[in-house]
Amino acid sequence: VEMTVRDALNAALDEEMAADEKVYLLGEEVGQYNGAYKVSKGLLDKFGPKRVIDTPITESGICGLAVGSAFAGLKPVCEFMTWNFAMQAIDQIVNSAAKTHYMSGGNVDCPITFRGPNGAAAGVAAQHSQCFAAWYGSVPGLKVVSPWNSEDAKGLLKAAIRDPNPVVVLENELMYGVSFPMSEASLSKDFVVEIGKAKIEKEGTDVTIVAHSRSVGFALEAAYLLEKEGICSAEVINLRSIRPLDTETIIKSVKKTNRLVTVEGGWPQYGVGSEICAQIMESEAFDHLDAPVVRVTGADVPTPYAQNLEAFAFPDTEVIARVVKRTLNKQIGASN
Amino acid sequence: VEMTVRDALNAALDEEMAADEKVYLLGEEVGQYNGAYKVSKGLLDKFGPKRVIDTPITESGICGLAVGSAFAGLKPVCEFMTWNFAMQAIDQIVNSAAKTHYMSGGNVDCPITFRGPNGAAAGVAAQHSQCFAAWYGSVPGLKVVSPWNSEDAKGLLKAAIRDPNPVVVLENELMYGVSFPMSEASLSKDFVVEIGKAKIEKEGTDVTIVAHSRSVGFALEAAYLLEKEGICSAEVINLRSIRPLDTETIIKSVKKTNRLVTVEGGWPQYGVGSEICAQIMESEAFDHLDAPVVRVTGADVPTPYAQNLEAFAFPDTEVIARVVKRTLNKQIGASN
Amino acid sequence: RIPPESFQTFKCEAPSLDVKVKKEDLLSMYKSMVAMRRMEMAADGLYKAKLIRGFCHLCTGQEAVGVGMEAALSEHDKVITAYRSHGFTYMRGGTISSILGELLGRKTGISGGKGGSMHMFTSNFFGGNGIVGAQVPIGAGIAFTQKYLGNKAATFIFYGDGAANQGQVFEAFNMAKLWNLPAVFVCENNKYGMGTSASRSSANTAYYTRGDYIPGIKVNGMDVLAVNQAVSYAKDWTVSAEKGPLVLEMETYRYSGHSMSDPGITYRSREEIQDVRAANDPVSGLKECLLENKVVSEDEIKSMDKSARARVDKAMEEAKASPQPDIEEFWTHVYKKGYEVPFLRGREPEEFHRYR
Amino acid sequence: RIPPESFQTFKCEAPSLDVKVKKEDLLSMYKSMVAMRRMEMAADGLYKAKLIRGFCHLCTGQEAVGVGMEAALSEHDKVITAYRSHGFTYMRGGTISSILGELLGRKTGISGGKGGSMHMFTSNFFGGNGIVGAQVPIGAGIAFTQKYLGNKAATFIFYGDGAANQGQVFEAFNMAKLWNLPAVFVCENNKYGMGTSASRSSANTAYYTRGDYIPGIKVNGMDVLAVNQAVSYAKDWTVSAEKGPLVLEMETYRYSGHSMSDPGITYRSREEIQDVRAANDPVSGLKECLLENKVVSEDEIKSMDKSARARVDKAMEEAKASPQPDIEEFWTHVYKKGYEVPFLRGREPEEFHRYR
Ligand SMILES: Cc1ncc(C[n+]2csc(CCOP(=O)(O)OP(=O)(O)O)c2C)c(N)n1
Ligand SMILES: Cc1ncc(C[n+]2csc(CCOP(=O)(O)OP(=O)(O)O)c2C)c(N)n1
Ligand SMILES: [Mg+2]
Ligand SMILES: [Mg+2]
Repeated sequence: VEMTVRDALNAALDEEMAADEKVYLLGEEVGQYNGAYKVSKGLLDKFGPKRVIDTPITESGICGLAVGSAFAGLKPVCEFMTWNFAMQAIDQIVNSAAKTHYMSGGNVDCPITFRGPNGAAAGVAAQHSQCFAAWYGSVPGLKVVSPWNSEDAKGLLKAAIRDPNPVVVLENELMYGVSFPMSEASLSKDFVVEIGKAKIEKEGTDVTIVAHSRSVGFALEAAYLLEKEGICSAEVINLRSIRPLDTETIIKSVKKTNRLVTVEGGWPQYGVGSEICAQIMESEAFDHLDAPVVRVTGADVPTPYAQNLEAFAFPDTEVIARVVKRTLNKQIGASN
Repeated sequence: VEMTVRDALNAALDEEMAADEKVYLLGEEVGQYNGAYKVSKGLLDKFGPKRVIDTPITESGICGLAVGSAFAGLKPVCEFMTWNFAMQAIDQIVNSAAKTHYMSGGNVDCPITFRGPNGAAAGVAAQHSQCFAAWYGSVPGLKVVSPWNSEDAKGLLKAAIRDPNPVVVLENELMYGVSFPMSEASLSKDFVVEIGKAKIEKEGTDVTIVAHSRSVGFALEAAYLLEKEGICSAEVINLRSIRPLDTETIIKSVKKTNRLVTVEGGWPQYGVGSEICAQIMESEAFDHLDAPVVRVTGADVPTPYAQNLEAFAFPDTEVIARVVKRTLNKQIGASN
Repeated sequence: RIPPESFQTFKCEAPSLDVKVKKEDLLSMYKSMVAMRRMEMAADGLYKAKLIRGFCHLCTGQEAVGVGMEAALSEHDKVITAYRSHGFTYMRGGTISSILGELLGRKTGISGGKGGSMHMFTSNFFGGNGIVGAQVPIGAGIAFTQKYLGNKAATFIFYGDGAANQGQVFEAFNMAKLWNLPAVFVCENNKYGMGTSASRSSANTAYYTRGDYIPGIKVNGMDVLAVNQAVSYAKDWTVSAEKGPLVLEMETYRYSGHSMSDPGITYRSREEIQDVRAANDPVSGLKECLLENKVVSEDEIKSMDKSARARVDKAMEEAKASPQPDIEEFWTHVYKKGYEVPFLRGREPEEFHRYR
Repeated sequence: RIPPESFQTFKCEAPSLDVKVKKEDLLSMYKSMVAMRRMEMAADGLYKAKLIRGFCHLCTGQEAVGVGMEAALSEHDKVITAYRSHGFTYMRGGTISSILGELLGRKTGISGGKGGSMHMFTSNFFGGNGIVGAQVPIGAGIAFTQKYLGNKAATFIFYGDGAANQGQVFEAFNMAKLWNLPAVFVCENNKYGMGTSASRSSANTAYYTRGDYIPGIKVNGMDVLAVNQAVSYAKDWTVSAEKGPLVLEMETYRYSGHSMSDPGITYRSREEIQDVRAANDPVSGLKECLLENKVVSEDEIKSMDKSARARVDKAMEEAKASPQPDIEEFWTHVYKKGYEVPFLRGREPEEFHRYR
């Protein structure tokens, strides 16, 4: 069967709410409106207003309330209409949710899931296009996942809800409507994707491309293109988790391919690619590199609205293919 | 002459307020109380309550108000009692201050300075110890500086106030009381330190240590120690700016020393060191590396209170020396 | 004379019900309202033709607010609002073609095509802000600046019924009162924040009373004259009388969906919308008032309507004729010209821009 | 019977002035208050001896609030506050030695030495939160949980006069009212937020009225019986009567500086502090009440005082005798045991901890 990412997320919520009375969903427009992006469609009808809660537009208050309910024993799923708006609530996510278990010497738990679309959508300009993977990924106490396809979406969201730690789920609006095949296993209500494990989406021998979220699709396209053109066989890794980062899988791949390109939609500096570079540098994979790691990222500008400008703001298949080709021609120590 | 970092910051504020009527200071306790850490001592008496404004404890409101006043033509210096509390206002810093000039096609300016102590103090536990260098450093539209000594503090804060862009000044509470010599030039009211230029604090030939803020002091101590022990001659670079990052200076140094260690007090993942690694990897310096770049960072945990635990949370001279020694023994391609 | 129901007050006197407006001002208001509506209809069409991307929030039904306000302000007064900004941009000096150009993402757009629907600015209008509630303390800061500089100018800070619950609003109230800022907080209560009705989002829907220590007035926001009267009153209050902040609640209605992607009829009935349109439409209301009072004839109305349509059509053609922004503009305005960082990186190391 | 000035109300009736307390409860309150004060004095001494690091916020002068509250609550009720948390922790079941141990950063500290002064928790006390205002929506969430689970329990959410302006407080008010949560918002008005007096931070210092649509009561927070009465009333209101949220303002006073680094006399006079101590001290107040009403004799008082001192001294010795936390604790509780990430990194690549 095929399923859209939206339906996969919906199924995850549905199944986990059915399985555990303590799980509830709150957020702006999640109930009567069925979700700003319809992710929670039908859940209000099914679970009622006690468990699917429309909130006022007060991110910090909602988030604080959700965190408090987690401290007190519930398992909230706190939806942000987009992660941009969660900047108003980031103190609650970081200072309250992520740190309290530690500060209390383990006396207070915080089993909460924060979710919503992250990164750029189409034509929504600078205030609605930011990727928060690296920010949340830097915070001990949080786990951070970033699904790409429908299986990821369902399995990671379910894992997040079941995890007794605060988990940040970074979805992508542009993926909600995209359909992907679902394996038999993934249709089960017992299906979860382990947080912290990357997935090799395509095997290859000449270069490794690591990506998360929507960029995985571009990376795969680029890989198939390069293969078709007879240029190389690229291995594509879907990170799935931003924290913990599955460096092991990347290292193993790099040892085989000897080349690495990272891809993400966020800003370049202090980003996901930067961390991967640093970890590779510090690992045994480093000695296996035949070319320096190269980062493909969002451009270092606030997102412009106009379509022709916006096109330069985010990586696509063509950019990835170009960079991979260049990487194949590089050789460490060679001067070029 | 010697001057504490606190007095240097105070002088910067004093001079810039005297020079430009549009510059004003606002924040919690900045006036009557003379600043929670006494950085603004005497300024209320000198400039009066119109220009030194005690605010309620409402970070997001204060910050939004300051940003609005910058849009409308003033040059606010917005003090956060610590940068931890600015998480409540980060949306205003990023979405309003950093992005509006771009979104408006240049129609709206935002000449504002955000400042306050960043990173860990002593014994203040997890909610009061976070370093925000990498987060703000990732945001296009912002400039981010991180002074270490008194000259840095004075020169960078003055440069920040004069810059017509939003600038984030990350000070360090533990440095406020530390005295440093001030050059003749730095005592002048015309003294500024250019944003975006790192400073070589100590020349060396065998390894480069790059650090910012308080870590610069540890890096220097380690360098002198290693020199005294006859182990190596380390070059120490004080980053001064987090955004833009002065990669040029680092590259030049690495080309000379062929080894690089980065030092910071923030969490390791997606941090300042990660970005430096990535940029070195992508630069021509890469081919000059005789050992992989190693990051020394804060530990990947929320900061514990107890002294013996806290001691493991942040880098010090000993850790830096240990890592530098190890780096000196590493050789790319050698298996160890 | 406007009806007594035009105002309800909280801790202050009501504005006078005796309205004195010159004929030319009335005509100008009518023209603005018609043009504004036409402009939004043009935007609606362009969006449906897929020429506008992303979000697009129309102000049809709410025209009396922007028009009545502007008629009471001078160019020195300041205004700020959220993302439902086309009408305000127009009233504050933005040309229709620059607004439609922005929506189309063109070079001649008022923000050079870089902001889009939500981010438009003029010299006395501070946008066009996308984060619900964030514009409120920003507006207080603009008011603060007027006081600091000794300008005799009021700042009008708009926010929605949904936004009215945001903590920042209360933080701004507090500072505005403590520091006696010339700030007028205007809650544009159009009954819904996206799909959430006011009573589902707000424990107190009498928004004009929510300033606690700040007096407030509820205004019939469908009547351009009532709006005009209230805004004049507020300006006097805060500028001439230096009485500090004031809250205005403009009771109004949004005809369209929240944004173009919202059909706008899942959380309210079609009848509800029809009823407002039939009984309370601000454009028809003013039209009838003009006709009843014999200020203008049916023919004059028709000719004003026609010329508004023609203006918008012409502006639309102009906007469409504009090219997309130059690619170099991708790199401008990240920092202020002359004060940039040395270079910025694009999507990969070999895509970059050097400023110096 | 307590004086009528004990309460001022906003949109609700006052609690009864007839106080019925059992002798043993009175004695227990007195003992708690004396112990609490002693404990804070011990903390003061330990800080000055440089055995406590960082921040340390004492509650001397404010003892009646915590003690009067606890006497009206059951173990099912929940409490949350900010960083001025030692007294509440004690009332909510934390032992004095575990509190002092935490301040000293010891293994037997109530948070294992990992939280320090600001971060202490018990099974029905949710801290001990360092970010001004953040605990208020968290408290609303705790109340939400009681309602969700059908528990007959009230949640008392404490915040200061300075914190009362934080936007989050109003966001929490709104949700608590909309959803009729069993939440009691308690503003502990000790007249200052750090060096800022209430009237310099708050446009409305009648904190009990700032809930707008939430009724409120101002309480003489220096009188443990008034506090007790008001808290009982509030509990009934929100739990038994299911009337939703309530705001209480406890008028009280902080004797010490804001934290140990604040001498506390630059923004207020020594006389001001002395006057409160002399006329209004909550401990002396209860003592006099006990003596006047002949509940106890001077000797009994002395013996209670002495035994409180002895208890605190003993607890202090216990705390001091505790070792520092084991170094392995550095790595525990970042994530819940059994659900950690595979490993965490220390300060350099070779310092790390593997969980599996
Ligand atoms: C902080 C934040 N949260 C959520 C959103 C998404 N959002 C955009 S508009 C809106 C509804 C606002 O309603 P209201 O304030 O009544 O204004 P109206 O749209 O009716 O003019 C929401 C939830 C946002 N832009 N910013
Ligand atoms: C968000 C935030 N801003 C600032 C601070 C620093 N700070 C700690 S306590 C305090 C004063 C709070 O005063 P009040 O709410 O009256 O409580 P009190 O200390 O009097 O108990 C301030 C400004 C903080 N911890 N958190
Ligand atoms: Mg609305
Ligand atoms: Mg106080």
